[in-house]
Amino acid sequence: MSSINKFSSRLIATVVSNKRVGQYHQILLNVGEMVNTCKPGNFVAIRVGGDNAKMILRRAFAISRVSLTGPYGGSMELIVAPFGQGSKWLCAQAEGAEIDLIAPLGTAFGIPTEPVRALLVGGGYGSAPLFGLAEVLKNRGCRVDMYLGASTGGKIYAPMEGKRSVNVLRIYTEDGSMGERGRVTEPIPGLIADGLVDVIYSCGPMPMLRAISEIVAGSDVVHQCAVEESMACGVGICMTCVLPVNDEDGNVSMKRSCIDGPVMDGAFVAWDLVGKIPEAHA
Amino acid sequence: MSSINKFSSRLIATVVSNKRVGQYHQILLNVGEMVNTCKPGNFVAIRVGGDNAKMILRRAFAISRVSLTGPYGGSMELIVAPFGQGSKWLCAQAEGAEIDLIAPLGTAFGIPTEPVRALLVGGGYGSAPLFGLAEVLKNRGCRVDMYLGASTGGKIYAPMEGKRSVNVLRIYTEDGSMGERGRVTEPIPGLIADGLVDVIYSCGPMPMLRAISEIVAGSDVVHQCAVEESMACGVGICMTCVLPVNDEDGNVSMKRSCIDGPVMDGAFVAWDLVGKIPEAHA
Amino acid sequence: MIDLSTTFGNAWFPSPLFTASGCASSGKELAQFIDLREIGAVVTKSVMSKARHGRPTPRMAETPSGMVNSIGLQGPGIDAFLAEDLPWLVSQKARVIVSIAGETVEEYATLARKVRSAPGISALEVNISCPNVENRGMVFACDPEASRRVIDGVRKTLGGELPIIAKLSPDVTDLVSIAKGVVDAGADGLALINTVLSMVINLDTMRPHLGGKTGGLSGPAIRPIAVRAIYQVHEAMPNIPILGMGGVSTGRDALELILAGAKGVSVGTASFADPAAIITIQNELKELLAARGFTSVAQAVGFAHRPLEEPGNNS
Amino acid sequence: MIDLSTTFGNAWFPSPLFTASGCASSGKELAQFIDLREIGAVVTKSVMSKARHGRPTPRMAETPSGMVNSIGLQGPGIDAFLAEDLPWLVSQKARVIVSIAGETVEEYATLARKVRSAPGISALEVNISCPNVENRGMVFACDPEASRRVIDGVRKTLGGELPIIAKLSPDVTDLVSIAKGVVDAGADGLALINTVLSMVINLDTMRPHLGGKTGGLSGPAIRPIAVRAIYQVHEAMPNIPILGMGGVSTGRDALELILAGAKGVSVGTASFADPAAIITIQNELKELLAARGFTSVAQAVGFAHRPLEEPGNNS
Ligand SMILES: Cc1cc2nc3c(=O)[nH]c(=O)nc-3n(C[C@H](O)[C@H](O)[C@H](O)COP(=O)(O)OP(=O)(O)OC[C@H]3O[C@@H](n4cnc5c(N)ncnc54)[C@H](O)[C@@H]3O)c2cc1C
Ligand SMILES: Cc1cc2nc3c(=O)[nH]c(=O)nc-3n(C[C@H](O)[C@H](O)[C@H](O)COP(=O)(O)OP(=O)(O)OC[C@H]3O[C@@H](n4cnc5c(N)ncnc54)[C@H](O)[C@@H]3O)c2cc1C
Ligand SMILES: Cc1cc2nc3c(=O)[nH]c(=O)nc-3n(C[C@H](O)[C@H](O)[C@H](O)COP(=O)(O)O)c2cc1C
Ligand SMILES: Cc1cc2nc3c(=O)[nH]c(=O)nc-3n(C[C@H](O)[C@H](O)[C@H](O)COP(=O)(O)O)c2cc1C
Ligand code: FES
Ligand code: FES
Repeated sequence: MSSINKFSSRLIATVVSNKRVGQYHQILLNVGEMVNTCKPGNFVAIRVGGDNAKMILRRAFAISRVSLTGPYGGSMELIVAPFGQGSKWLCAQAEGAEIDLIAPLGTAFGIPTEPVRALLVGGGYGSAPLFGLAEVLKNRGCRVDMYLGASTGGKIYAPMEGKRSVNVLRIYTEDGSMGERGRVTEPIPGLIADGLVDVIYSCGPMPMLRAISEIVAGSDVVHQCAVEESMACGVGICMTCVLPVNDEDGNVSMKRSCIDGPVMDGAFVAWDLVGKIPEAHA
Repeated sequence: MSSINKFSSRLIATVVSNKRVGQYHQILLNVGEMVNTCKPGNFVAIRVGGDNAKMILRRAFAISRVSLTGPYGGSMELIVAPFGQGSKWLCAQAEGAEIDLIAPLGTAFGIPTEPVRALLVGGGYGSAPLFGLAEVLKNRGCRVDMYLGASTGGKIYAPMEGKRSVNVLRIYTEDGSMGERGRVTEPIPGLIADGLVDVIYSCGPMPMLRAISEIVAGSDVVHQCAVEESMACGVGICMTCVLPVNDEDGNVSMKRSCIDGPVMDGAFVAWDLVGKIPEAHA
Repeated sequence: MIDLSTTFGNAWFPSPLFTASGCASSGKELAQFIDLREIGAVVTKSVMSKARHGRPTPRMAETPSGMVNSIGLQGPGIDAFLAEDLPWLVSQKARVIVSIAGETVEEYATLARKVRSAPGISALEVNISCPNVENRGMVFACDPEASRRVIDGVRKTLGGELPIIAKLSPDVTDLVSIAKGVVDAGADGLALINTVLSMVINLDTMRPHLGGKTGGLSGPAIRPIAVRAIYQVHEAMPNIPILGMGGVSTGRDALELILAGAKGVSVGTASFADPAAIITIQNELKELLAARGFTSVAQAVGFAHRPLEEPGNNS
Repeated sequence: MIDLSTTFGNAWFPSPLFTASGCASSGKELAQFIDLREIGAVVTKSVMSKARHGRPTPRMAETPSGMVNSIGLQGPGIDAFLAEDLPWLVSQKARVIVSIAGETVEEYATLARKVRSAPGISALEVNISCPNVENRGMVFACDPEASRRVIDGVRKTLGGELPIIAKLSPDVTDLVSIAKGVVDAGADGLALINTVLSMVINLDTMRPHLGGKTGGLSGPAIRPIAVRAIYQVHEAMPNIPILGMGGVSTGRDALELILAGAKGVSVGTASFADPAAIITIQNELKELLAARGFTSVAQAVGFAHRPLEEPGNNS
């Protein structure tokens, strides 16, 4: 644990570009050397609202991709949904604006040492970190399938360039406005039954992560999910972002999703206890 | 009193230009029709810090000048010293920025019906509303002398175009870096003794206003001063901006400088009681 | 259509949005910006028996998302108020809640007697966040016994007609017991919360910034304290109407206080930033209620106290 | 050079800037961002005798210039703390103030006994803003008698060595009398202020947002309340060292608390926005003190209480 944020630092980054993509903003930040320490699954904590803001807490965003080279040196991409006052402020920042960020934070997706068959499941903007992950997996010789889901097509984030690293990309929307109608979790039991997947990597709303955990339970499939809990500090000092997690002995403890996560082993999360308190300690 | 802010309204104005002039910013705002109701001495209350600001109160600025015509229609000029967080924010607003303002507010300088010999005394950015006033007085056939003072030359605001409406312009700085060395109030007793002035209009720091009041006391010279007290609302509803003022019977009462001012008759202000409470009411 | 009307005791108001005492002077100044008939009521600046100069300046300091004020109840005194300010408000057809403040139990009763015979008043707000000169300057609202005696005196003097709304201070250990005490003594409703005792030190003079040294914190900064106070008191006495206030500057804020248990909402500091804020808030509230399927304000009052049905997939 | 050093009882610290309990976990996580030896002390998260899960999520809500939290003292329990967290801090050469919290007077004493024999602790902070299970869950710090008994028990168990800093809640009618009580009972210093009891209602669920319903307000929003509390208590007991806290996020804020009477300043919520905030604040404080002609922090402590000489031209 004490090595978790070893490489994190605070940086004033400039906005290289900010484009609307569907219902999201694709924001590219110039972060220089920092990209060398960013891994798929890590997140960034951003100060919002400017110097005189009444917002006092940073906002967390998954690092979608980093790129070492480019016209501006190392850059980091974020996919941001304009949701409340902080994310709307971020989405309104124009090219050249300065952004106060801390990164890379938290755990990263575990990368298998051998080529495996990986299924990447993303919900909404949860697809953001999956494209960077897909690239890494592909370079390791993995087979990479990606299933993305959302309520509607405007909430699917699937950039053209990202598709290069993916063998199969399937899209599901609940209203059928893009790809197939239905939930992204529906085809997974079949894949597992057919033995077509070794590891599932997921990122998206908590109910989706929970559903996948329940689907893989009992199978040999490993499930690495990136959870999303409300965070005050993002660096492990406030204890607001906790999730109930089982340890090897079956005891539940409240783990911080910012430093024991956001990537966690789905099999250990006590999904039924999220938002509740486990039985009192002995 | 109930007619004081009859013409005031709230408006989102755009910044036409923002130039540094010495230690101040000359900010031109596009306010349209509003200029028709603005008089020299009125002020404007501006919301600062943007949508997410932790600052909740407006800031008051004297309306320096208004112009009916121009490339953008009616415009209002402010002279702003970057002092604390609110005024610094305003000074940082670029052309095209939107400014939430309420104007015109408060009392205006009384304009004599006959041509008089007027002396306009400004301290620091206090000269701002005096140039607009000079124009009006000049059009009424008054003789207009203007004396401006500040600690140092960078704090003198005296634009070229403004000088046109003035017969004599003299500048005093305490460090002698511009104009004559000394205080702007020093020559006034001589002018009064020589019978060269009927009305003094003043705007600047409270000690300057007080000094002028003491100088004119006992003479026939009328002294209209624009006071500056810390204001929470600017429209008469909070009672924070009060000054002790004598009434005809010599009773002191606490008057609101936002609606019974900012322009007041210097002879009635109980200068020695400013910042204190008068004796309790009977 | 949303029914915005609300009641405090036998007083009816077409909207739950009121001005806050001390943040609208006596109404005239605000009338340059809004039509007073459109809002629920004007709550006047607390008036005392004699004219008062108030505290020395500076009287305010801005703080993060808030401000601290120390006005010291400057005002014309009850006689001038009843002779000039009240008739003007009545002539404008504004609904009026008169706020009174005193330094002794007797002064409150005297004020009540004078107000009693004045026409056009909907309710009386009794501001008991004032120093009690008979008890070492301890604020009435911080002393259960003194609070109770003030309200008892006012109730007895007033008779049964005019609703009494007792305005409480949050600066107490046990707000619910103070609230219960004043209700027992005859208050028909409660106003929550007055400002929070605070101080700002000026880093230039290195001394307390305000002329009165301490002052009261208001504005969005204190809203979470107000919500808690309203929730606690509504939980303890669900049938006592609460006039909520503290940091309301949007329709969302007003709704938050209503869900916590407020039947009416006063807008104070927000009017300093925008004298027409109360109208904007009223319009926003209407939309927010409609979006949540409410057809009246009354349905939303105290809604946050209802148990939440567990969603099926979360059991 | 500015002498930043300060003392609480017999404990010496090279800087007046401390972490705030619960806002630095046990120090390790913060050490990724700052050198713990550079600050005055690490005040640890309040530890109880047993391990605790704390309150259900959500545990926080952001509010204007503040946040409301309801963590519920999640932690490993005193034995694990002394076995793992404390030795690590000591190995880092950090100065450590251990914060303890209990549900009974007895639990506090038990904690004190365990801490007593642990090496490397500079002082004990006793967080009495906890519900007293023996008295209907009333918070110790809101009950003068219970506060006094907790400190008395801790003092007796601890012997005379380790300085005790009693951490008080602002949610009381008479802070000074509670402060006097705990000083009488043996506290060497006071920590002011803990968070202010608050609530946020979620407008989607229309229910209290936090899992624990109510929570504590912290951050810049409460700074004026903290300044007032520190000023009042320093005025009443100028010789009792105060560890001030509440909304400090810049050197100016720290100076404000020091002028009001704080000998040390804890940085809490500001560390969430920037884990290195405490270092920035420390550097800014140094410059602000120098600019005002102070050569030590000690000279500035309580400066706001000195009468202001009337300037000659204002008489
Ligand atoms: C590890 C992690 C990764 C994330 N990655 C992304 C991403 O790639 N793209 C993206 O658009 N969003 C992402 N989010 C969610 C994002 O942090 C929230 O949308 C954002 O905090 C909302 O802030 P706001 O000011 O717009 O909303 P407000 O409602 O004003 O926020 C108020 C407070 O609640 C918190 N909050 C509100 N919604 C959420 C949420 N969904 N999750 C966590 N905290 C929340 C905020 O952080 C803030 O403290 C991520 C969150 C986490 C924890
Ligand atoms: C009628 C009137 C006319 C004014 N005209 C001008 C002008 O033409 N040009 C100009 O540069 N300034 C003018 N001022 C002063 C200007 O309002 C302040 O400089 C400004 O409010 C400072 O705000 P801030 O946020 O920068 O400072 P901060 O110190 O952050 O302000 C904190 C609070 O104190 C108040 N405050 C601080 N300084 C002053 C001050 N000097 N006077 C009144 N309130 C103050 C602010 O309004 C705010 O509420 C005028 C003030 C008044 C009352
Ligand atoms: C400048 C000012 C003056 C006030 N005067 C009074 C008063 O005379 N009587 C009273 O009961 N409350 C008074 N208050 C308190 C407000 O009515 C209200 O309770 C408090 O400000 C919280 O609401 P807000 O955050 O919307 O301002 C005053 C508040 C302010 C800011
Ligand atoms: C998330 C969080 C957890 C806290 N936990 C504790 C605690 O365990 N013990 C304690 O005495 N105070 C605790 N506090 C209170 C702080 O130590 C401090 O008194 C308060 O937050 C005010 O300071 P601030 O505004 O700088 O945060 C906590 C505060 C926060 C925000
Ligand atoms: S967000 Fe603070 S501990 Fe995780
Ligand atoms: S500033 Fe509010 S009354 Fe003058």
